[in-house]
Amino acid sequence: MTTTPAAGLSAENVSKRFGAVHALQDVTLHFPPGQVTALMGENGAGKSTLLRILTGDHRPTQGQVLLDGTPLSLASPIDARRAGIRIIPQEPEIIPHVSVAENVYAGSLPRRAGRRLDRAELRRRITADLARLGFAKVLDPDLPGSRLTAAQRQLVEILRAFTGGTPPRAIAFDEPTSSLSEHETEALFTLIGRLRDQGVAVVYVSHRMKEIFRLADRIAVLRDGRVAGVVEASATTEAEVVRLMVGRDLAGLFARQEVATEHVVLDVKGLTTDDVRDVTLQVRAGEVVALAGLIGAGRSELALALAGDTPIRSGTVTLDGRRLDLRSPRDAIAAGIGLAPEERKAQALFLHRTVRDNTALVSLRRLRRRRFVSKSRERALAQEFADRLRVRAPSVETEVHALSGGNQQKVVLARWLARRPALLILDEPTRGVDIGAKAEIYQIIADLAREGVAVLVVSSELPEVLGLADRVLVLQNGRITGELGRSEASEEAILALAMADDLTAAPQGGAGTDTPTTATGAAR
Amino acid sequence: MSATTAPSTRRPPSGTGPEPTRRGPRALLASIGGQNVGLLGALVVVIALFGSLDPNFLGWDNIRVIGEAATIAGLLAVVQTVVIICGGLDISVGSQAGLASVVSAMVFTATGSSAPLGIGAALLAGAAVGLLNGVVIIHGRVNPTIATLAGLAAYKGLAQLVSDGRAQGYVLGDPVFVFLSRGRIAGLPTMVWILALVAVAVHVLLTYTDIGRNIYALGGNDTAARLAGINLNKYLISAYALTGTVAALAGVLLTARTGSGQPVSGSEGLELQSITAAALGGCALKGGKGTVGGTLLAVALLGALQNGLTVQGINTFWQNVAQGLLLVAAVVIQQRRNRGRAVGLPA
Amino acid sequence: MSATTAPSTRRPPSGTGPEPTRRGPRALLASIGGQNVGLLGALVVVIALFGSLDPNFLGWDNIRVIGEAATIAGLLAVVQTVVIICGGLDISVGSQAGLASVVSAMVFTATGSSAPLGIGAALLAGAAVGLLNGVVIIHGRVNPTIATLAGLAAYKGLAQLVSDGRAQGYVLGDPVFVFLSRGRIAGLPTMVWILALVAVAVHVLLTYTDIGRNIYALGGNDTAARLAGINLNKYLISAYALTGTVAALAGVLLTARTGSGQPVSGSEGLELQSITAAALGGCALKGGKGTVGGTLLAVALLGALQNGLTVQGINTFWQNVAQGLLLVAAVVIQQRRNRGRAVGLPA
Amino acid sequence: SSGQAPSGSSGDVHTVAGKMSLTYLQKQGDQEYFIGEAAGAKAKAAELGVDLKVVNLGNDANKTVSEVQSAIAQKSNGLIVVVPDPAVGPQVVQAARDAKVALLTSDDQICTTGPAPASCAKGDLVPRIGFSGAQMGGEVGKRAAQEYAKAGWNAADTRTVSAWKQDVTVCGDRVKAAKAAFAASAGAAVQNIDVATDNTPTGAQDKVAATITANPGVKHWVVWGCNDENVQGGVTALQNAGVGPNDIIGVGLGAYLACKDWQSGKPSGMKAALFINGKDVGALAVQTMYDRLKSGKDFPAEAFAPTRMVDATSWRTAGVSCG
Ligand SMILES: Nc1ncnc2c1ncn2[C@@H]1O[C@H](COP(=O)(O)OP(=O)(O)OP(=O)(O)O)[C@@H](O)[C@H]1O
Ligand SMILES: Nc1ncnc2c1ncn2[C@@H]1O[C@H](COP(=O)(O)OP(=O)(O)OP(=O)(O)O)[C@@H](O)[C@H]1O
Ligand SMILES: [Mg+2]
Ligand SMILES: [Mg+2]
Repeated sequence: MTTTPAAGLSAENVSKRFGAVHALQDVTLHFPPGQVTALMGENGAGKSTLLRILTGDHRPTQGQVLLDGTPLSLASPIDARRAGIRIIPQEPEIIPHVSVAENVYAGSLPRRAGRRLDRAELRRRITADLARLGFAKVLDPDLPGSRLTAAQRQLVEILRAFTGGTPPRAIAFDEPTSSLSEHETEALFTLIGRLRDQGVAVVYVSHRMKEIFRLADRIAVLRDGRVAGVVEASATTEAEVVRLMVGRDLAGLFARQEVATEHVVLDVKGLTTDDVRDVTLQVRAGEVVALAGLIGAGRSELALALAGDTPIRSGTVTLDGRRLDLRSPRDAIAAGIGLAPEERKAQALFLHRTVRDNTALVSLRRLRRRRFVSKSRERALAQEFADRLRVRAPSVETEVHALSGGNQQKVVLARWLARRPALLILDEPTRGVDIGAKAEIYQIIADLAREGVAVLVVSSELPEVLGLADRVLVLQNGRITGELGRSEASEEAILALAMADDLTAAPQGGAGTDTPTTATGAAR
Repeated sequence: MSATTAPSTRRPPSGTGPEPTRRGPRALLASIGGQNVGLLGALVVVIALFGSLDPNFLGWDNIRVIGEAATIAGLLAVVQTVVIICGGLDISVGSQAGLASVVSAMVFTATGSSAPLGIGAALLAGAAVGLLNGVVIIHGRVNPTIATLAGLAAYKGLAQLVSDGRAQGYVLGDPVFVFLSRGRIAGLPTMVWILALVAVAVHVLLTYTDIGRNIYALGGNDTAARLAGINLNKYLISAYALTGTVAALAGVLLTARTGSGQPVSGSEGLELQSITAAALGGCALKGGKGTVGGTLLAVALLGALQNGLTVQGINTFWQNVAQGLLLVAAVVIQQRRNRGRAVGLPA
Repeated sequence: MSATTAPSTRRPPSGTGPEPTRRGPRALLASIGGQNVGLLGALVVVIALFGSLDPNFLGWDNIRVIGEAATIAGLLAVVQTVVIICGGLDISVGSQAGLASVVSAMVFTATGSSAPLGIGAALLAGAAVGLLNGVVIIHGRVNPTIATLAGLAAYKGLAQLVSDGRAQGYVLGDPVFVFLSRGRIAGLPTMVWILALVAVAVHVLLTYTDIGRNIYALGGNDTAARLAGINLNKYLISAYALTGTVAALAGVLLTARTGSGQPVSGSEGLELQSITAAALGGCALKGGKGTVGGTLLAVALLGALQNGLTVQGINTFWQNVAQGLLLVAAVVIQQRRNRGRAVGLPA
Repeated sequence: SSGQAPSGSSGDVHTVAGKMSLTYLQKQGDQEYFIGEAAGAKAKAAELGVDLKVVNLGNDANKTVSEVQSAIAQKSNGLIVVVPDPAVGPQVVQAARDAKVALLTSDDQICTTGPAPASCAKGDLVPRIGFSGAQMGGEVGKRAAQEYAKAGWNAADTRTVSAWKQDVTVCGDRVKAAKAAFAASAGAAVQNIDVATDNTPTGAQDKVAATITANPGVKHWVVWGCNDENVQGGVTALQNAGVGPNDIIGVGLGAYLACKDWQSGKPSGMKAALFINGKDVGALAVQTMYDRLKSGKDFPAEAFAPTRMVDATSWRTAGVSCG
């Protein structure tokens, strides 16, 4: 296969070790130009590591990277960039105190003679690019990076990939849609299609099967750091890909029975914060309620408000019949509310602490005697959840920064699943989690519900919403625009409610700088 | 709430968005004070207070004195700002200045009183030492704090070794040095002009060039910058080299002011002063944030305060207490204005 | 295909086997040195070098001397470690120690030579000052660097004010103070025991209690800690109060060593020494990382180095250079071992 | 104006008719001796009805220039300075001369024309009140030699320790003088050990302790240094190392810490100390400046306040105040 120098990007006999961990072993893969090659595999299979090697961010322990048949000396990302290779990393990297515009063009800011920054040109470019890519409505170019939501951060990364001067030769997307909703995902696919037509070699990593089959020409599967197989997308099925990934068939689709009781655990009335207006909702014991909506609809804000971290301007929150005065997350946790937040790195993880530490943090009260924490009980707890969620790490004593993205996400979930609060709020719980583990997570959520826990799930992945929820509340613009029971809920129905405003009401604040109509175009 | 820009998107009304460019008269205010209202307020209070207690305080003569006294620390604070924005720190600036001071005087003497050679040698030495800092930090992978702490000791030792620990030479027979130390241009001391020039240059670099924006980027998030193809190493090493060079300039001015090359006296403690000014001026020690304007405001505030306290004949002990209190007060006011988070770490 | 383990279970082959902490000799090594191999190596080199140059260096007497000399800075380094893990910094520790030194001697004298009252008053004063630091930082939302820089000046001024800038009292007529300064238990100086006790207590706190977990958590990621329900404010304020108390203990030892309450002399510069030791010992100045063991190792290294250079009669100038070089060398070795990132910011 | 005009006289200075304002600029203003000096100066100023400001210069030569300029901008009529480093002298002289302000120095000398007072023509020295470093060091060395002779020690198993902060020029001068005086009057060649300290008691203690390690065979020790802190730290280190008070001759400089040992009534290695009364110097300096500005009386080239060598028996009567 590798004898003829092929056009496109290839990895040849690449191995990568991190201490004792073999992240990649003898991987040989070819990414031809003008094609989208999907890279799949379980969490920790080595996908991100391979992409990092292709883009010069990691140095392989062995092997080499070739572009159009010539070996590249990828001493640094700068060399890779010069060679025309780009990456959208799994974790969006945002520069905090700098505007969205500068974030997007960092490293290639427009300039006039003498390295003078051309602010007018910068403004023109960002406005044009936002309009062209259809993100004008969801991204304010003047916002500083520190104030972006997870989805907005991901959009910035995507913009970076599509806005360089010359089109790249090869481009790698590492789970670009993990916190995007349908609408933006659709826009992204159009863009990727355009790249493919321009002859760019596209590498696409995702755990969303539907996307893969929509987008990919070929599917390469990694398992335990080795190539498990490369197949043509048109000639394979989901089941086969899953088999390649996990080495076995997965049990049938997850199906949940309703176990909701009459007991109302969470009762929210007229809750208003800076971004959420007049929200009234109830979650009963044993019930799983999903919050759906587009980017910026206010779901995460609502979740944070219930967790005590966003000031509540008016309205009441009642838990198990007790009215709560939520002034900090401590109050919420003490009352029995747990939130697994949306952004694992920024809001949840202690990267330089172990899996054990990270898992046990909110359960320490249970694990300590006097104030001394029993390490063995702590370890047992962490081990239990690491096993159940299939966390792939050398041991629970591994520091979290050495875990793959999906495995980090599992650690965040483990922390809150282990605590078993009365009300469990999960914001995008399966971001970046592989199919096998997803099923396991759904199962745990179902188990918790059966034990009487009330669960509130925020998710942008509609299949997840549909599969998991007893009831779906749709938010738009900070308000609840509709409620769908299990039987009424469908992707179309949810989307219709999520974009109700765009279809009916006239847009507010016409003085806005940039509101081209592309955004509504997706409402087919 | 305020009618700045009609928020077509759903930005929260409590939006404190201080950051990117605004236009009109507010832009001017923003560029001078903006988030530095606390500092500006403190400066006004200090000036009003000491001015009313002693009219000489506001006299042209005294303002000149304040300016001259603040120049050396001010120069270092300006470059410290750059290094801090980069996410680094340079604790060795004082020692670098001391080394440069000695070198300038010794080369001056050795070359038969050639001021250009003395000054040139000092600047070269400063650049070299700064470069060394950068190389140790980047290629030795030593944390900037430790590396420059080591530099603090090592360069001081070096300055003492070459000078045998004593003041060197005497430069005030030379018109160049006399001009540096006592000259005036348009009524302002030469020293103050030098500070102004360096500050403006660095400000322009940071604000109006892509180099400057890259510096903010790499200080704010080094991974993002690396992936964006910014050559971090080059920038960081250059930042330290720049710092070394400007520290050397400060050393030359030290020589000019004191009349001879001082290995330690006059440069010890400058690191703390420069970091104080930068931090007070709004630099985040984590990097990615800070402005030359803010730093200069802090330099002015500290300078005016120190001078005022001395003018009032307040003894050192009270001066220390007063300085501590004012430092805290200025920041508290600032924080109240910017409405920092109520719960949790204030940083 | 290597034949590791046939993955019959769903657990991946490199999966999370229950493999807990290592046992046996490796565990010991890991707990002492572990990632501090660079330091350990440097310590061995220093000891071997100076020991071979002068066998007395390794004598029991000299080891005692090193221990005593390192105690005061060591105490401060231990608490500095806690503050740095919290993501803070305390630049005022030296001034706090000076203040406590003066208070201990003055209260001792005023109460007709009551050592318990003198010491108690000093510790109380230290706790109060530490608390004040914490409150200013948390409730005033002042950046820790600035707040404690302000404290550096203010508490020094306070110490000078209450003492009128002079050494106060004479305590070495009192057996308690004599015991603190010259006493021995089991052959080791009292001072060294005190350091050991404090270090062990803090180590236990950090490693074995939930308080310690929470401290590492809030320093590592304050947002995440807040969302995990940790009361950041309480922890941070407590950390500063602890620091104040231990700094006061250091001040009491200072009084015992010098025989009188010293407002400034002997405590100035301790902040830099303690930060140096903590940083060299592996504390990340961003917070969330560091160990008491690493810090103590660094204290020992710096103490041995300083003593060795003096034993060899090397003058200050060379001492400075040597210290700088060693500091860098230790960290470079460490980084090479830990294989830091090659490109970009090394932090 | 390049300021090369010789003469330390302040010929241009006019007398002051109204309220007189003076500035006393001191190096190391938070050190005990200088605090006393400031107190003496203030008391005298109050007595004379003069407005006096005291400024602490630390060890900062640069700050010296700033503060001199500031004082001039504040319309001070006369400046009394103790410079942290004599090299800054010409700058100070120049500034005062340009502003036609009277200039007097105390404690340390400065030269009008160059950085080194030692190589300065007599006429170019600025008038001074105080003690000379060399003179103080000389007295310390002489007393140490007397004590040494009295103790009857053998030169072979005796060492002298000179402890000082090596980058402080005036410290170097004192220690050099002490060595010379000791050598001249001890009648035996005793080997000397230089110990670099930071001029604090704990710093000196740690460094001298290490020095003892390096010299295990030595039985008798003679200690002097830049100030009382150094000597007291050194003596404490020796006593902690088990050297008996009778095997130590510590000769302090300042007496403010030595007196604490003597006050306790226990035998001490601190055998004597040169009592230099800062109060007297401060008061004399202000008086001299006052006379110059009020009545045009010329400065004397040099005026000395009395110093006294004190010991455990004589310190109280000499007026040493022990806090
Ligand atoms: N910096 C590192 N240090 C140590 N081990 C690492 C490091 N980065 C990755 N690994 C390990 O390498 C293996 C592959 O990780 P990688 O991030 O490539 O997985 P992935 O396929 O991208 O998974 P995911 O779907 O969860 O993102 C994992 O076992 C991970 O723990
Ligand atoms: N830290 C912040 N600073 C400024 N604005 C914010 C911040 N966080 C959220 N917002 C704004 O609040 C609104 C609600 O955001 P929220 O994150 O709750 O939406 P969401 O429905 O969870 O969508 P997403 O998919 O983006 O997470 C958005 O308009 C967003 O721009
Ligand atoms: Mg990945
Ligand atoms: Mg969200």
